Amino acid sequence: MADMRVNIAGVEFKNPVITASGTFGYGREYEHFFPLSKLGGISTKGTTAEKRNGNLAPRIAETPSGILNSVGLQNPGIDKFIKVELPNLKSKDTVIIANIAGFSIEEYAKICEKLDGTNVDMIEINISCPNVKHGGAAFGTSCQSAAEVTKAVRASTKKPIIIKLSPNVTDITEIARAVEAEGADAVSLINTLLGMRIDINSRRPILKNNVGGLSGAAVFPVALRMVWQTANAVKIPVIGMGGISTWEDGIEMMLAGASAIQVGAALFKNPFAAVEIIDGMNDYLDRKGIKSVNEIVKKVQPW
Amino acid sequence: MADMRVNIAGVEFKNPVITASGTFGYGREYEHFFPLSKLGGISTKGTTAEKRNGNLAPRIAETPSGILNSVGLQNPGIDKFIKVELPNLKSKDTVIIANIAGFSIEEYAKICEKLDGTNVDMIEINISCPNVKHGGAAFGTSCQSAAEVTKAVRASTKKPIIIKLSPNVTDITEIARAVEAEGADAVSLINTLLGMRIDINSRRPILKNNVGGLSGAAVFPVALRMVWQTANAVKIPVIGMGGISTWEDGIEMMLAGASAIQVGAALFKNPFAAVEIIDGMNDYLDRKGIKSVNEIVKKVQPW
Amino acid sequence: MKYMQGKYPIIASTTLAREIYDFTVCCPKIARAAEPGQFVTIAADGFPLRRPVSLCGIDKENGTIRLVFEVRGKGTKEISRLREGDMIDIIAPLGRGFRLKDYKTAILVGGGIGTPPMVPLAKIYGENCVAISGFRSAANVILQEDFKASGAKTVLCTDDGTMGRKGFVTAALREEIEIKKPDVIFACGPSPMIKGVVDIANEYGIPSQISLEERMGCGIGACLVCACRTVRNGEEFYAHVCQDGPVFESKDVIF
Amino acid sequence: MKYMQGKYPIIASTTLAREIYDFTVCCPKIARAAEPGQFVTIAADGFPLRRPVSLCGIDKENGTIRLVFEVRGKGTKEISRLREGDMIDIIAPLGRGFRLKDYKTAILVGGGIGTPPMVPLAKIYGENCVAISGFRSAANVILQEDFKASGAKTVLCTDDGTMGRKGFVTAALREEIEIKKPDVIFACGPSPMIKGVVDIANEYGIPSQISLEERMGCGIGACLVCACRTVRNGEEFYAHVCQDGPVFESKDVIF
Ligand SMILES: Cc1cc2nc3c(=O)[nH]c(=O)nc-3n(C[C@H](O)[C@H](O)[C@H](O)COP(=O)(O)OP(=O)(O)OC[C@H]3O[C@@H](n4cnc5c(N)ncnc54)[C@H](O)[C@@H]3O)c2cc1C
Ligand SMILES: Cc1cc2nc3c(=O)[nH]c(=O)nc-3n(C[C@H](O)[C@H](O)[C@H](O)COP(=O)(O)OP(=O)(O)OC[C@H]3O[C@@H](n4cnc5c(N)ncnc54)[C@H](O)[C@@H]3O)c2cc1C
Ligand SMILES: Cc1cc2nc3c(=O)[nH]c(=O)nc-3n(C[C@H](O)[C@H](O)[C@H](O)COP(=O)(O)O)c2cc1C
Ligand SMILES: Cc1cc2nc3c(=O)[nH]c(=O)nc-3n(C[C@H](O)[C@H](O)[C@H](O)COP(=O)(O)O)c2cc1C
Ligand code: FES
Ligand code: FES
Repeated sequence: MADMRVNIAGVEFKNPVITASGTFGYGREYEHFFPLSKLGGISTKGTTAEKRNGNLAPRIAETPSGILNSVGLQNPGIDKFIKVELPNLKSKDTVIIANIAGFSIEEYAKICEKLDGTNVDMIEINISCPNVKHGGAAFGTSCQSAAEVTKAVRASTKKPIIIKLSPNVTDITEIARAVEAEGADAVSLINTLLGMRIDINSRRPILKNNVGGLSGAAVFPVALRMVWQTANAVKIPVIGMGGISTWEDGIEMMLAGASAIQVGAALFKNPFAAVEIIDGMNDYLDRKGIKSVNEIVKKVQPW
Repeated sequence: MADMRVNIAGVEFKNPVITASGTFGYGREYEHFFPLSKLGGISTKGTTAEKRNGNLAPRIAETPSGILNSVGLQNPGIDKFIKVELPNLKSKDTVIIANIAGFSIEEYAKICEKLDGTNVDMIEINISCPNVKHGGAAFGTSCQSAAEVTKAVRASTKKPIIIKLSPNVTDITEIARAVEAEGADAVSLINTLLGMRIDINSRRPILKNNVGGLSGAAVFPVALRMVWQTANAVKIPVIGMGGISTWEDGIEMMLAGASAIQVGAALFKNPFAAVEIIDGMNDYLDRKGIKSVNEIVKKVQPW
Repeated sequence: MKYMQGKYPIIASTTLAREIYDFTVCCPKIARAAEPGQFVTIAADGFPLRRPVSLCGIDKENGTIRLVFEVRGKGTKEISRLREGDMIDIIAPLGRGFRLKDYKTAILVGGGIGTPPMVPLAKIYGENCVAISGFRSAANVILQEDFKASGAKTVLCTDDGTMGRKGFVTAALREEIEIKKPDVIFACGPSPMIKGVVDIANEYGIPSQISLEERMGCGIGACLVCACRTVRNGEEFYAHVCQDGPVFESKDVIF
Repeated sequence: MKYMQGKYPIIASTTLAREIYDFTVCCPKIARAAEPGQFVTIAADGFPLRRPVSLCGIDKENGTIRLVFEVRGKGTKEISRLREGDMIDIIAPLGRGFRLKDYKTAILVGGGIGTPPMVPLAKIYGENCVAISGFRSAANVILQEDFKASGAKTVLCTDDGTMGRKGFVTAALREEIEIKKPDVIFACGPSPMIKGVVDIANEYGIPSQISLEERMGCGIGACLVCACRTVRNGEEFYAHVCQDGPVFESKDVIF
């Protein structure tokens, strides 16, 4: 049994595997499959200041080894999250990361202020949601706006802050450096790649939102590259995600430079994906005689 | 039998299916499977001013529904192309597109000048190769440098010019508009998405170049979205590619706004992919009672 | 247990019509927990998303469930390759089924591949229900023997009149209501049919429940992709087909 | 015909050792055109790239070829699921094989899963060759009966001495050369072995040909991914394993 604990910005995780925001709700559904205490952490469904219904369905389309989603941040609003969901989640013996999104810098700051008074462990700031018209991704695609959001949330809470980056940019390391400079405690990446599918009979996009975010195994090589680049560009920890489906993927992602990983779309096919990844990574470390999972972080040797 | 002919910048193709640069060499190898005259066109292996050996192997890695390559523009140089390969290709009764790449704006211009005196049908300017250190992708990731290359090649040849765009950018429509403004006759997209894979036993990147370009079915939804956005942003024709593997993909791509399509990585698994796509698209048009393939271009109806 | 994931043996497999498959799966725990109107999601080799399929039969005694599905695209094609003796990877039972409350008599309306979820209802209501099914043509007709065996009055319609009566289920529904007004109407099928059924039910003031389809991710209510516009507490609310449905009271649904 | 793609029946299938499979495929046209040292690429369901596998047998009379491969990763695992009677999707024959020129006597050196391409050579050279094979351990030994049946002097080495002589093939090679210097040495196996064999061949001034491996895309010379550093006309040139190889004259290869 290898030591699977990792520490991100002062928060200890019992293992490096976190379920990704938006794929795991507020934890209530997957609990029917396994105790949530098995997980390193849970990043909750992206929550906004007010409750939102999100986009019209269909909100999902299948692609080769991937999926497109266009949920559009359906959520009950931050107050209900704090009152109803957080107390339940906090009883589950796993790290709780509140994933939040805003439509203005003020909204981001306001939500963080509200969370500051709670016992949530960390806040993940989504500046990369491709599925809402205003805000969302817009903040994540320029250094300036990414830095501004970071500055505002930094000022409004003492909780450790993770900025979640968009892959739909020319140079993700620039954005990572910009948010690091404004006091982000960690970055997480990647959010989804903007994509599309069309029904060739109806000639309509399959998603009612026309476009959606691509995730799942298909994006893994892009995510891995971005995590490697980012881990080499910033000093703060990098949380890697995007297409992780097997324990081998988890090892690859940590070798590339991720201090912890998130698992999302893979859960849809295999609800046990995250727990199987924890077990598989642990077995790998044992087989290789590696004592702590921290020893593999960023240990890829480039040619 | 539907009318499959398309016309791009004054050049008539017998059908809209072109084999993608770098996956089809100079046409000699696939000829053992089928006559090249079946194809709408051939985009030849990226050719530079001088001959190049390219990167060290391994130059390919498999990913879920995709592949990474890091060939790095191995080619015999433009003079040999013009002397040996072009005469052979021009005897094959299909449109020949010379795909070229340079390491300076002068090199791009010089190659185009040389091609101007030949009977090549079109020139595809690759400003998006992610596999060479200097130049290549760098030109394709800023509007300014993309525009400069376009301006230079436009001045050096009367041949129709296709600018091949990189998907590794925040906003591909900006780049497309910039090259349109400088006189590009068409744009083609997407080139490969930068990605990476790591061998978890050796802890080494699988590619000797560390990173490589992702293509194949995995990228199709991203390519489709970018083609749709670009077709809505420029007036010049858009040639769509990226992950097209079946005739259904071909139809989707044309509905999204492509006036012609290219097929690359799919050939590796199925050498007949391009010809099967031609047949399948033709059957679809017949079944739907559509007389000409041009009638479906950009006919997606967004919600 | 609410729902579970596992690989279970297919103990019988037949085809009911061209490209319509009928699997009997042995999974006692699931069968015990399952209710009419609920569904399963089936993993298809090589595809990232599971395919939702309704329960066409729940045999609690023998510990089996029955799945009847049509090959529509690549995923169902892959699933159709499974044979007797193979294991099928499912998550079940999922969603909220039909709410029988104290409805004594019912009319069941199934259209095309929407017919399967009506079978368990027919088994429960027996003579106290009328099972109306509609299909495009004789070649597409399925499950009529099952309805008859349950004791239900069985009415078959085909669009082209090649079997049963010619015409849509809505005409038959109107007739059956005129003969005897039921306590409730349960329906599943293509959207235009559902809409037609609900309009008639409303006209006659009969409560109706409908089983809806939507593209799914997780199938359990976590990913929120399977939204369905409903009214809850007087406000518009996007419910989720996999968790709040697939069966909804039609009065709650915004069409 | 240079090479072709098709689905051909597997008419016999066995396992030679743990996770080492042996398929006989009926494809008369391919068998007719094939030469020792050439290879095929096999499509694996669900994987975008074909897997290259050497010809372990070419039976022009019966129109069959033989493929012996080890399960290394997910693609070969998928291919190993094929059974007698199934169709296998291959492109063949590919690459340049061994150049026998007028070499009268040969030593064949095969290491591990590099042994299969030596079998057709042994069949040609018969008593005029020595077939040296090396494996990690007794459990990994394959194809020794085939070498014996061809009439070749058959030398078996295992790293741990659990079968045949203990030690690497290089020691055995040196001994066999000392006994009788061959006209040529043919080798296939892991890189360190190949390097060792070539060094010895050079030492004794014996021409040697080696079969190399590289990750492949198209398999036919079009995509240029399978580069191998060679010298051509005195200049460094990146040749391609799938087209210029897999067999190279070792003097042309830059190690
Ligand atoms: C609650 C529920 C119960 C169902 N019960 C049955 C049943 O008993 N028998 C039956 O034959 N069919 C049933 N369906 C429809 C069935 O799920 C689809 O026909 C099937 O998912 C299509 O998959 P495919 O691989 O054939 O098509 P593809 O086009 O390859 O599917 C691509 C994606 O779209 C989804 N999709 C496509 N059509 C539908 C649809 N109509 N509803 C939901 N998702 C869809 C697929 O699940 C997949 O994720 C049900 C659907 C739902 C939501
Ligand atoms: C010319 C040639 C002849 C060969 N002959 C044989 C043979 O007769 N018997 C046999 O068992 N093996 C042979 N190999 C090796 C065999 O191709 C690999 O073991 C196999 O491709 C691994 O695939 P996988 O799905 O098991 O592994 P994965 O790791 O899933 O493969 C991932 C990708 O890497 C490629 N790859 C991985 N290892 C190798 C390798 N060593 N060489 C080339 N590509 C690789 C795969 O083809 C695939 O594209 C030969 C290779 C070459 C190039
Ligand atoms: C259905 C769905 C909903 C998502 N919602 C959110 C969200 O609310 N906030 C967020 O930051 N990311 C969201 N994401 C992105 C994921 O958290 C993750 O970044 C992405 O899916 C890549 O990981 P994966 O390939 O493992 O799914 C969502 C993804 C999916 C598939
Ligand atoms: C092995 C390989 C080599 C390539 N070489 C070139 C090249 O020389 N020039 C170029 O413009 N694109 C090159 N490409 C990119 C393709 O032309 C195409 O843009 C990309 O692969 C996406 O299409 P696909 O998914 O159909 O392969 C190459 C792609 C591959 C796989
Ligand atoms: S499919 Fe995930 S919430 Fe319904
Ligand atoms: S694999 Fe394509 S050139 Fe060798």
